[in-house]
Amino acid sequence: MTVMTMIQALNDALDVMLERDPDVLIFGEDVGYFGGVFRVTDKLQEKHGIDRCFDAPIAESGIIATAIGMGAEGLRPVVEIQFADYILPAYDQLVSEAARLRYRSNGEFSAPITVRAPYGGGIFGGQTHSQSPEAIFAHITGLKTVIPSNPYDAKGLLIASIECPDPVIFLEPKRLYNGPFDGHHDRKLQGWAGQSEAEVPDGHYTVPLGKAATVREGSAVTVLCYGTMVHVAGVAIDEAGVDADLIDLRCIVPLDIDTIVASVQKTGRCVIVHEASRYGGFGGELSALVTERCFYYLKAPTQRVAGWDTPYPHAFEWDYFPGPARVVDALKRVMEH
Amino acid sequence: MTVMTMIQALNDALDVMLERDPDVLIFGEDVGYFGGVFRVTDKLQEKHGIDRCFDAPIAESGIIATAIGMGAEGLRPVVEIQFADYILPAYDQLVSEAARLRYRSNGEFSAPITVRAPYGGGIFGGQTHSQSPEAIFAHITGLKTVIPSNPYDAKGLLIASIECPDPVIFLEPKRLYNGPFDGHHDRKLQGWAGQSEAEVPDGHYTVPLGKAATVREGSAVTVLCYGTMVHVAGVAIDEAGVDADLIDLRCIVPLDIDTIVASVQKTGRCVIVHEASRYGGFGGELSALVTERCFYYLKAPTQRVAGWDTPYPHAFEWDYFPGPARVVDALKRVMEH
Amino acid sequence: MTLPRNARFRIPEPGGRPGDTPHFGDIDIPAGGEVARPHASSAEQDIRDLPFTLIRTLGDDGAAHGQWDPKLRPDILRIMLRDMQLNRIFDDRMFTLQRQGKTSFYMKSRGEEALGVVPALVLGQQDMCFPTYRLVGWLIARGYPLIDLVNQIFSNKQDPLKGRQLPVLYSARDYGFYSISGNLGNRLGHAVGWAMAKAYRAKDDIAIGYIGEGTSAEGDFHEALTFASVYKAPVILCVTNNQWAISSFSGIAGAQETTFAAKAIGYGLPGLRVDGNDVLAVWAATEWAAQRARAGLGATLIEFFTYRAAGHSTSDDPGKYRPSDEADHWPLGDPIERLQNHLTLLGEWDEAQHEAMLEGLTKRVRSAIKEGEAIGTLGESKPSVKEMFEHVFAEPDWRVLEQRNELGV
Amino acid sequence: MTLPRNARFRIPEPGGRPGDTPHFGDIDIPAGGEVARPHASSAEQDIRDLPFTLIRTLGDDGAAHGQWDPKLRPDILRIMLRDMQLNRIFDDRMFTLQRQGKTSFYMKSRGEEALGVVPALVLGQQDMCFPTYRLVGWLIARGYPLIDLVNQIFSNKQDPLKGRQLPVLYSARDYGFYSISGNLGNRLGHAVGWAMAKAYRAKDDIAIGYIGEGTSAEGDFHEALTFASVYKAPVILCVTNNQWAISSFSGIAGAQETTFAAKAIGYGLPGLRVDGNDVLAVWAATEWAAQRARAGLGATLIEFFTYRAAGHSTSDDPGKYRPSDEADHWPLGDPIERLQNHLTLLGEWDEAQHEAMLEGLTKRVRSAIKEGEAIGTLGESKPSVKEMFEHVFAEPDWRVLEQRNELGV
Ligand SMILES: Cc1ncc(C[n+]2csc(CCOP(=O)(O)OP(=O)(O)O)c2C)c(N)n1
Ligand SMILES: Cc1ncc(C[n+]2csc(CCOP(=O)(O)OP(=O)(O)O)c2C)c(N)n1
Ligand SMILES: [Mg+2]
Ligand SMILES: [Mg+2]
Repeated sequence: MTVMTMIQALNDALDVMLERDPDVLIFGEDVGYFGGVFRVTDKLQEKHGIDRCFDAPIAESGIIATAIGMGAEGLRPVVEIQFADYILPAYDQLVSEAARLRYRSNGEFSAPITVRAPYGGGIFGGQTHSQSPEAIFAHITGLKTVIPSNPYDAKGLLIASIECPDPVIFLEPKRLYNGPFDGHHDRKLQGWAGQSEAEVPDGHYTVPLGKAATVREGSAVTVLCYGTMVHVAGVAIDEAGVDADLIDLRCIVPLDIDTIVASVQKTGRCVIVHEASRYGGFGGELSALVTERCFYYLKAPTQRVAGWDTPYPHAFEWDYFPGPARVVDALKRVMEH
Repeated sequence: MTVMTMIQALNDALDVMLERDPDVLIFGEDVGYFGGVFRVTDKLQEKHGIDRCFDAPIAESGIIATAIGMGAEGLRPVVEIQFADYILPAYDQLVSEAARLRYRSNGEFSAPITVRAPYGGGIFGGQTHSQSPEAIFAHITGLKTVIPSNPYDAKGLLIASIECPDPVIFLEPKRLYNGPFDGHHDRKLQGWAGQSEAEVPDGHYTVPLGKAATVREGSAVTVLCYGTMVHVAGVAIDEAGVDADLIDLRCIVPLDIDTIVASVQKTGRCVIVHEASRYGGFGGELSALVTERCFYYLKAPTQRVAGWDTPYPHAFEWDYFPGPARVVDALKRVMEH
Repeated sequence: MTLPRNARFRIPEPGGRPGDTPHFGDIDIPAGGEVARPHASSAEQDIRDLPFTLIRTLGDDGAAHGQWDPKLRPDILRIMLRDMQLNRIFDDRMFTLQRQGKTSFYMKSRGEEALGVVPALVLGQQDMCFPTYRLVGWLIARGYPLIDLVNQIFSNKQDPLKGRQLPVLYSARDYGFYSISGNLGNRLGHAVGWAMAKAYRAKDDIAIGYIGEGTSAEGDFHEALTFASVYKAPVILCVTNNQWAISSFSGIAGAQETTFAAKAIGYGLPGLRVDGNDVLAVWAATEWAAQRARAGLGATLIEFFTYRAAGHSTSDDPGKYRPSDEADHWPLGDPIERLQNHLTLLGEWDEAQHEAMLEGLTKRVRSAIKEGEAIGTLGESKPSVKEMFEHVFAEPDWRVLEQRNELGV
Repeated sequence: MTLPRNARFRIPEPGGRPGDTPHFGDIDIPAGGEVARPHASSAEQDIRDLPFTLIRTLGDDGAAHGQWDPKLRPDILRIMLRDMQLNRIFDDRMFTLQRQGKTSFYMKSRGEEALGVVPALVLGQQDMCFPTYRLVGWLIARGYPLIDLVNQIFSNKQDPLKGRQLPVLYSARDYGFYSISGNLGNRLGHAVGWAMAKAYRAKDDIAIGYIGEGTSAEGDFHEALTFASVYKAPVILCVTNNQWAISSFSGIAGAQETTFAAKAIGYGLPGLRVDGNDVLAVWAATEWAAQRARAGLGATLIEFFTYRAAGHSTSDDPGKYRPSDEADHWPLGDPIERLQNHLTLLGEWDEAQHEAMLEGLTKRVRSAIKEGEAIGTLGESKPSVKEMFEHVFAEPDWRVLEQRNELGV
């Protein structure tokens, strides 16, 4: 058991898997000698050899295509896309190839690849270093999408993703890399040290894909969220003074529908929070599922708190970011019913 | 006024705009001399000259990039992507460039481009000639998405799209090209002749972007749909014998929220139908909006009828396609409440 | 200085359109044997002229000439002849069956049969082919059962891909044939990744990937070449330049400006330009590139110069955009006829043998089709609908389970 | 035959890592003036050697040599010197201000100042530049107000892009400078489209687009070159090969296999490889390519061979991946020093003039920054929050209106 930041936990997961499975290899832009712009692959090349962890050309589609070919052969490539915003050039490879290879070949070939990408906002990264594209993956049959919110989960989910025989999009909320973040950007920041979720077991363990975590239990309202928003929602629940079930989905696909339904049927109210723009975001799917499965339990209309329907703007980081104040508003709104 | 198929109506819209505006030009794979694999650009090169309508390399990203550069300069390029399935290689150009150019340059540059693509299933096209990717565009701030369901709308909406100063994704339900299709694939097919929506005015007219059409009025349930599903829903309403408002959204963005809300507040029930896979599809957004805005009017949980959460399978076309039987079931389900 | 618009903005146009006399521009065709064969370990900078010529062995006299002649035994030549002919007969039958509504779609390889058949014989059982949809010749040469092709084309109960794929988009791992999809070009990078995986495992196996000349305009082509070059992947990357991409002639992909083989130079890779209708040249070039790859010298780009003698697919009518007799004017002839002539010249083949072979192959095709028809043509029989829900993931999730349930299968 | 893994699967490595003696491989550097200048109307096949050499004019003696010497008047040389120096002083100040928290991010052009400044002077006011983030020199040379740069970098109330963009991702249509975004490489195709639009309108204007050598691996690079070649677009496409892409040396983009200029050959385009730290060579090459483009002869690919003398950005520490003194060993020197030497040799410049210039420029930068600081550094002032909702579309839709309302702005 070691206290780790999320970066260290992810690095440790990769280290464990490189050690354990000779079929695992890592590549991506700047991940080799340098260890990645966020240092997630730090020292892995030095420790495991240049052919286990190496730099790739700046060609996201080529990175994914190469990984698919390797995966079809039987390797377990783990690739990094430097920012989730830059996964888009590879979208066709992910959708038309990785996601569909098993199905169309009747299981003859498959793409057991893991695609890691730093994700989300809150770091003054402007338009193209802040986006949250999970919705464009959730809709794609054949892809799994994972979003951890703390070091313990990050390591366990990453190992589970690498071991998963299906292609996994692994989105790492970069704002959480070095510490939890509750959206109060003007307050003193804390690191991961001292947080219980930062206590990371040594060696191999997994957090299963498709199991949500109930971060806290309550009876008046269910809050569904993932990534950075787990921390924002946590503080907002306190500030609103509501008795909430706080559910960290951890995986968008596969989704832990049972946990969601059980909670909303218990509380009768639901607030959904994500950083991505609201319209067409994954919150719509969650809201629809809740309506379809819990309609007669609902005391209030399900509310979504999300990024505005504008591109992510540099100077307006905190006006755009769905911070605690907006979550509190939504909680109060549903509680009025 | 001429009776036209949807192909002819689209061809006519392009012809009108080439005639009217020297800044309009058309390119795409096989659209030039040949007139497009679905013949939508038939004779346009011959009539307007090779520099107004020409073939492009098989490079969807390059097609969109070139169009954006032309659009930024001031032209009004209309490009064809041969199948909506093949728009994915251009997704990054559409999202990161076309959709964001106006915003990030504070209006100095913009991308007034129209991207046409045959779309949807029902033609035994298998996995990669049948998909309905509207959800991945709906989520993108800065893109408009239009889906006509008949020749009259097709022409008017295409002209409106070309004249629109924003980038428009124009998805053409290919199953409707030569006639309406209600999903009864085993019955005799009819052409567009004899259909009132196939009476197309000569010359220039527009159907405004963002206005839904109420195809038929009723009081017991609202059906929200677009494209081919407008026809499927029409026959299903008859077969279910329900008194339904049938709303053809026509545009996914901008969405005619007022028409939707007014209808659901009137009927108290809502069924949403689309061809795309259900999970993370645009139906989720519609369901969420209906819940948020009409909760206290709802007598039953909003239902979605959609493609299954599998890739589009060749031999199982009619098992996959959300045909009348499944829509009837959903209508009956909501009416039970 | 005011140039007219057309001096600035050039839209390439082909040599002929319907009604015109076919014309292939100024194709420079060296005689068989004219181009020297550099050693397979040559440095790329020493062979930068190769992309601008055309490697040929079979001369107008029907004999094999020059250094690229692989000097094959006649029995190998006869195998190639047989497999190419089988490919053609099968294609012709299937095309007809599509017209009869027995399948939804078909695509022929006419004129390009050598490109599937020959490399299938040159390369090893452990090598993997990343094909296009015109490469059924590979499967035929590797002995893939015709009945399995037929069943997939009919999407019937015995379809090996369980009804999930279009006809012609085969997958046959055991035959070294990677899964095709409708999305053009995407799989060239998979070939590179596969080859890197083999190299990573320190195995001798290599990969061969194909892409159409039209599709070479896709960005994925460039990325595949870049990865192949940077990591010295043991892979052969082939552009099948059959002059047409549906209705667009090769000039729309840049052929008026240079050759497709010349693209190799931008990656420091050897580029070969090969008469794709000359089986011996195809054999020799494939072997040369395979030697390099297995020797750790990395990738080779080969342009196979050929002609799509049929329509693009059953959905296409080439008479709408090119002279109807264009195929007859193709200056490099037909790969089957040329091989037949060559064998005849060698005294290893005669008309009677050919007739007998045709009859035998026609019978084989007929009987496979008959067998397939008995199982069912499109719509007559199909795999269990529950197959629609299989293999989305390794293990189905609740959505698939619920929906399968909802559909009652 | 069993090759070891490393003989099959090669990961390129740079000449030196931290602690090593800097080493740039075997760069072949012709003397200034050694490379002949073909006529600007030359056919591509006659100049296929150019991508493999290096066009230079300024010799070790500081003098200009050979046919590529554009023979510029001294006052033009002094303008280039001034603008490059202003670029450098501005960069240095901004870098420091980022460290002080006055902005979120900054990127320098050190060592590459010629690539923005010189083409801005060669090309016309109606030509459009599609820049990378290291091209602020263009704006400086075109007289874009420093205060506007500062305001954007501070994202303050007067930010011309209203707080929507990162620092350094400028847009300035009136100065012939296209909007940059964080997504690498995407805009090369826009340059081609823009150029085609000008050709379509039968105008003389052309476009110039830039891409980093690392980014040249993106598929969009290939697609832009393909479109430029096929349609003979009047565009200049430039690869700024500054040896590094963040921590990845140019070999990861293929530089060990060939030159970036050689990629031109695959499209039948002329490819020039130019000493990017030699302002006269940069001038001459740009002019040559512009002449071709305006004459209807289509596109040129230019590789500017240079060196990124600073870190990638304020987020980067190059000491982590390359020898800390690598810049000092760069064999092609510094563009500013080389021009200064040249002017001095011509008797058109001296130390005192240089000192006075530095002082004047420093003052200009200081005063612009002061003015910007008065308006506000990052977070001190910002545009109205309602700007967040503007320009999503030409006309806002209900979502934006409602949300603006919800936020109360
Ligand atoms: C990404 C993508 N874009 C477009 C298409 C539509 N399409 C199918 S085949 C074809 C032409 C391909 O031509 P070429 O690459 O020359 O191959 P050939 O058919 O000649 O063998 C096109 C445009 C597609 N299948 N995939
Ligand atoms: C599509 C995309 N992929 C990755 C990145 C992250 N990134 C930013 S700069 C950079 C390196 C670019 O190197 P190069 O093209 O050589 O340009 P230079 O910085 O040297 O001028 C990378 C990988 C990005 N911004 N966009
Ligand atoms: Mg072709
Ligand atoms: Mg660089």
